[in-house]
Amino acid sequence: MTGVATLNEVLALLALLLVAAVGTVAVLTRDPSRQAVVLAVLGLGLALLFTVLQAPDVALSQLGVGTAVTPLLIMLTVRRIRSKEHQARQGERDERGGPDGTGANGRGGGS
Amino acid sequence: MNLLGPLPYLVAGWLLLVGVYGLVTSRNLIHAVGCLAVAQSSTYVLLLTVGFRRGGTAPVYSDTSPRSVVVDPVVQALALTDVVVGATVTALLLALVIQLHNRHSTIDPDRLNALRG
Amino acid sequence: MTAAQLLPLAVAVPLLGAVTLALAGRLLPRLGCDILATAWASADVVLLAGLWHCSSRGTQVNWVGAWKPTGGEGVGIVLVGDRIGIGLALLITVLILAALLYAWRFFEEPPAGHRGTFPALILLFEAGMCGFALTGDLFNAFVFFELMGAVAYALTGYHVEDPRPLQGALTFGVINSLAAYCSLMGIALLYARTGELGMAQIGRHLAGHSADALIVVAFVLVLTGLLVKGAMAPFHFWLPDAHAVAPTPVCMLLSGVMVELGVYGAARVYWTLFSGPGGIPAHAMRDVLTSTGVVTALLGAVMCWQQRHIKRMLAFSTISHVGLFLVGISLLSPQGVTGTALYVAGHAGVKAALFALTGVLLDQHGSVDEHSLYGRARELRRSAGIMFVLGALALAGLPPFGTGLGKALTEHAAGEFLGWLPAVFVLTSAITGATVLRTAARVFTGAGGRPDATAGAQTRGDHEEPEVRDPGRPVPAPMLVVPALLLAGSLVLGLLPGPVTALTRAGQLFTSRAAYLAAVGLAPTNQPAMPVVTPVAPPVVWTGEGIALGLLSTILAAALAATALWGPALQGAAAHRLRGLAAAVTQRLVAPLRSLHSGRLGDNAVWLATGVAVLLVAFSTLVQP
Amino acid sequence: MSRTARIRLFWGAAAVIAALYTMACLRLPHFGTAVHPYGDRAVAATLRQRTANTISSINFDQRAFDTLGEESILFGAVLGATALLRRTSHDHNTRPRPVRVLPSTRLFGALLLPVALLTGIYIVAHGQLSPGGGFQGGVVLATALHLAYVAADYRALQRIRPRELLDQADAVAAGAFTVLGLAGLVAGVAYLQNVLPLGTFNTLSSGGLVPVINAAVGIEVASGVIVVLAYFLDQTLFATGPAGGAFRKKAER
Repeated sequence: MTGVATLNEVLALLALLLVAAVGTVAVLTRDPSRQAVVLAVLGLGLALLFTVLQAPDVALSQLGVGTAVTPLLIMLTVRRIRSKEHQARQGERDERGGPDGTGANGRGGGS
Repeated sequence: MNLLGPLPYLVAGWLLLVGVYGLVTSRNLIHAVGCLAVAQSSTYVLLLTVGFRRGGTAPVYSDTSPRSVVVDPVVQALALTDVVVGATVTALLLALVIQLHNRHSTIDPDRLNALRG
Repeated sequence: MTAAQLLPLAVAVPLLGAVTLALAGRLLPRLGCDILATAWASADVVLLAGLWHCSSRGTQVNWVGAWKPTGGEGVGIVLVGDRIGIGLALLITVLILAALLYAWRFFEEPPAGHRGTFPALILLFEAGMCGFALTGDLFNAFVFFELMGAVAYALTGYHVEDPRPLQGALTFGVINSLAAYCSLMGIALLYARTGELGMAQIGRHLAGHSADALIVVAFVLVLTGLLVKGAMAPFHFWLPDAHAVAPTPVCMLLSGVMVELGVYGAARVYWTLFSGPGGIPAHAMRDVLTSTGVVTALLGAVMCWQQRHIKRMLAFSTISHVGLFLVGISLLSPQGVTGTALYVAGHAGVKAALFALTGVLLDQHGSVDEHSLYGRARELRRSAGIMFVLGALALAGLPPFGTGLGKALTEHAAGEFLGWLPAVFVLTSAITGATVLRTAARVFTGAGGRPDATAGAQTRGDHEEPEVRDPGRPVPAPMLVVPALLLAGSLVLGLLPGPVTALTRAGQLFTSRAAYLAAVGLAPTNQPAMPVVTPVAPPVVWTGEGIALGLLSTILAAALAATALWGPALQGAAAHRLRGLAAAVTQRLVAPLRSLHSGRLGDNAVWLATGVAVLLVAFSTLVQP
Repeated sequence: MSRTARIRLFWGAAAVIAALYTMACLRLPHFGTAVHPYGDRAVAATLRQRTANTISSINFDQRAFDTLGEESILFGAVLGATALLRRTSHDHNTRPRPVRVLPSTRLFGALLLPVALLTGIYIVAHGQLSPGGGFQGGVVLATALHLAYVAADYRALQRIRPRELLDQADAVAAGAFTVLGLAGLVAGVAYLQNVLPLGTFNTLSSGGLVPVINAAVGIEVASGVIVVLAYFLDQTLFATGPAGGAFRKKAER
């Protein structure tokens, strides 16, 4: 083996560092809807890394799953839960919320 | 020697530990499922870096000579399977999160305390 | 067509059944779906029984897709049906059939179009477990492991109408998936070292290297996934939470076989991959797994005793028994494997029967809380009550139940390794048996004083909703017939000499690495191609020692249960002092232990990391390169 | 366990794991090693099977049993997710309001939709030749369909997405894989054995059973992903059941 690094290896190094950094950011992003965006970027980074590592098949599926489907599912879940919580706050006028509900601070009276 | 040394493998380990850290400190179950996805990406990275061959091309022979040197195709097939597994598990877990919120109106794992002792 | 050719059908037939049910569920009425599912599960039992019969002639090997290796090097996946593997698959199919029969008219009418979903998921679960039991390829094992995992998460949270706490299902999913990814990391490390995925092939290639840090890390990572499923302390926190949530038929399967598959996987991986040169030395494996097994057994027993939520109680009893199974496997002897195999089979019948009977209580009284059910199930005394007591005694190891025989064989093997190990067996099985006996006495007869229904900040089992909303109806026949059959099955295992004879040979085969390598066509170099025929030791059935220890733990269980029931009412200074001592022990030792079981996802994750770290430290100090 | 104690315990465990994992990595073959025994054998076997894309040959022929398990996971997850997200009697449904869409967006979506669908089909069909295959193409097909949601509105998506049919297609495709495996047994050879003629290297019909299984996987993945997304979309857009707190209260009564 020669001591000269190939272009591929330099690219691999950059992609690896990118993936490690974006992965860390994804974990530290506590807001799930923002995390979904970071995860999409992580998916892109991984797809880039896999292309450099000569794995186009995996890169393609990572692109589909990591950048499209998984973030989309997370976004949909977040949206669903936000809308429920919104309703819960509205619903408290008629009925007192549960003891540990996020939106239930016991504002209403009894039912 | 090469430029990267064991760095590619260490990146995989880093992703796994970072994902676990996210799970340990998570205050939102959707976030926790996202952290699990980060932890899983470590397996793709390790599999593919382990199978890399210097100077190899992609293991697809439609427009290269059957004698050309390719990277290890087996790990790629495994990683592909792994990607599917990851996506389906994520979907299932998110469906559970939705149901959980229906029942408990919270998705903060530290506030769910019906099961203890 | 040979038996070996039919091995993949153990996976393919239930898969096809799942597809058929998912499709037929749109057309058929409820009854049609139930009949179809039961028929399909019965066909699986027949298939596996046939394979079990054929496996007496030797290990059945199938290269899927006919990718048979040439010169020991191949590209395909191998299925290896030795007696332990096929026997476990047979146990799985029997329990699946029991769970499906039990679930006849169990849930409230599912929405149209979804009638086939529950049995389809159960059959997929079966396919995953059978595939895991039979595969001889490490990555393929991961795939089937994930299949049974993913289906199990869905089944655990299946009953969405039900307001019971659901976080158990989610914790189960997240922690088990994380552990499976750890396993996959380990598989990737092993692939990097050996360039192989077949278990036997990896094992053979390890011989060329010394046992270094790489081997230790890879071994521990692979083991993590298996032992998280096998609920070894401190990986066990997910299990009681999942069991408290899951529908009753699913509990029967989780406790009956899925958890035990984790232990089986650990044993299989150790013997085929790591027991040779360049692997993990036997003393390291024995020391680490025996000690963790003992800790798991004791912890499970103590926590079991503390429970009043009956499903959680049974779940902790499973943890305790899994600890004993781990000890049995870690003896690394054929006798240990034989005993454990029998113990697992007997335990599966008894534990599934106990869960089924708990389901009857839930069905009739809408509660699984020992305290609030006090004396309320008197009318079920003659049916469910008697079976519950029998189950409790079998759990304690009463001869001639299969659990008793398995326990006797395993503890005898354990006693030859360390003299005090049988004491652990007797003590823990007595405690878990006593807990169930105490519950049976309180619930079915109202024995002892009325327990304080509000005591303790803990998981209670009242305010549950019955899984079927028709409280006025009589108990459906399958809900009583199935536990009766399961208990009878466990009894037969201990009475007939057939299973013991078969499993004695199976234990020898399982622990012989040379036999496994020869079966998949990898005869170890400088040895003949055929396995060295070890002299078949005459099967040991019941010995005086085994019967005595079984009776001892049963009597101990009865005594403990009686103390719990009537102890608080005893008069006198000595009784008073003893009660004070018990309260102090509970306060100082048990309360902190209980508070560790917080059910929080973050705590679960940190215990997973801690367990991995502990195993890494233990193995790397014991394995000297 | 308190939060601080938990995090401290994590750091301790992580330090141990990191140290030993690093030691393990130092013992691994270096990055880019030329020694890949299994990989070399798989490549040789692929060329013997006249399949151009080695990955497809491994996934659908040499290690097809893995893929059978994987597709079952997908099938199980679709079944499980639909069971978990099914409408319960507690949910009240409302109809989503039609959203006004900019004409340019509509045009963009209308143009892109057929292109994306064709790309998906192409990727599935050429799985044994070029990078891609049933899985990747299936995902592209599923996401392509959801461009209709971007371009028009949810009701348009519902019209072009026959969920019942897709649900069944998912099951049928999963079953097809299992049955294709049985073909080998019926023919008197091994389960999942590649019994079809292998064809000419680098053509659409090459690889024997590979393109057939590939197509089944493509159908299963596409319909499975669409069905799962449909249930999630339904949960977001339709099911506006009683607030969780109220539901919980009702249940505890």
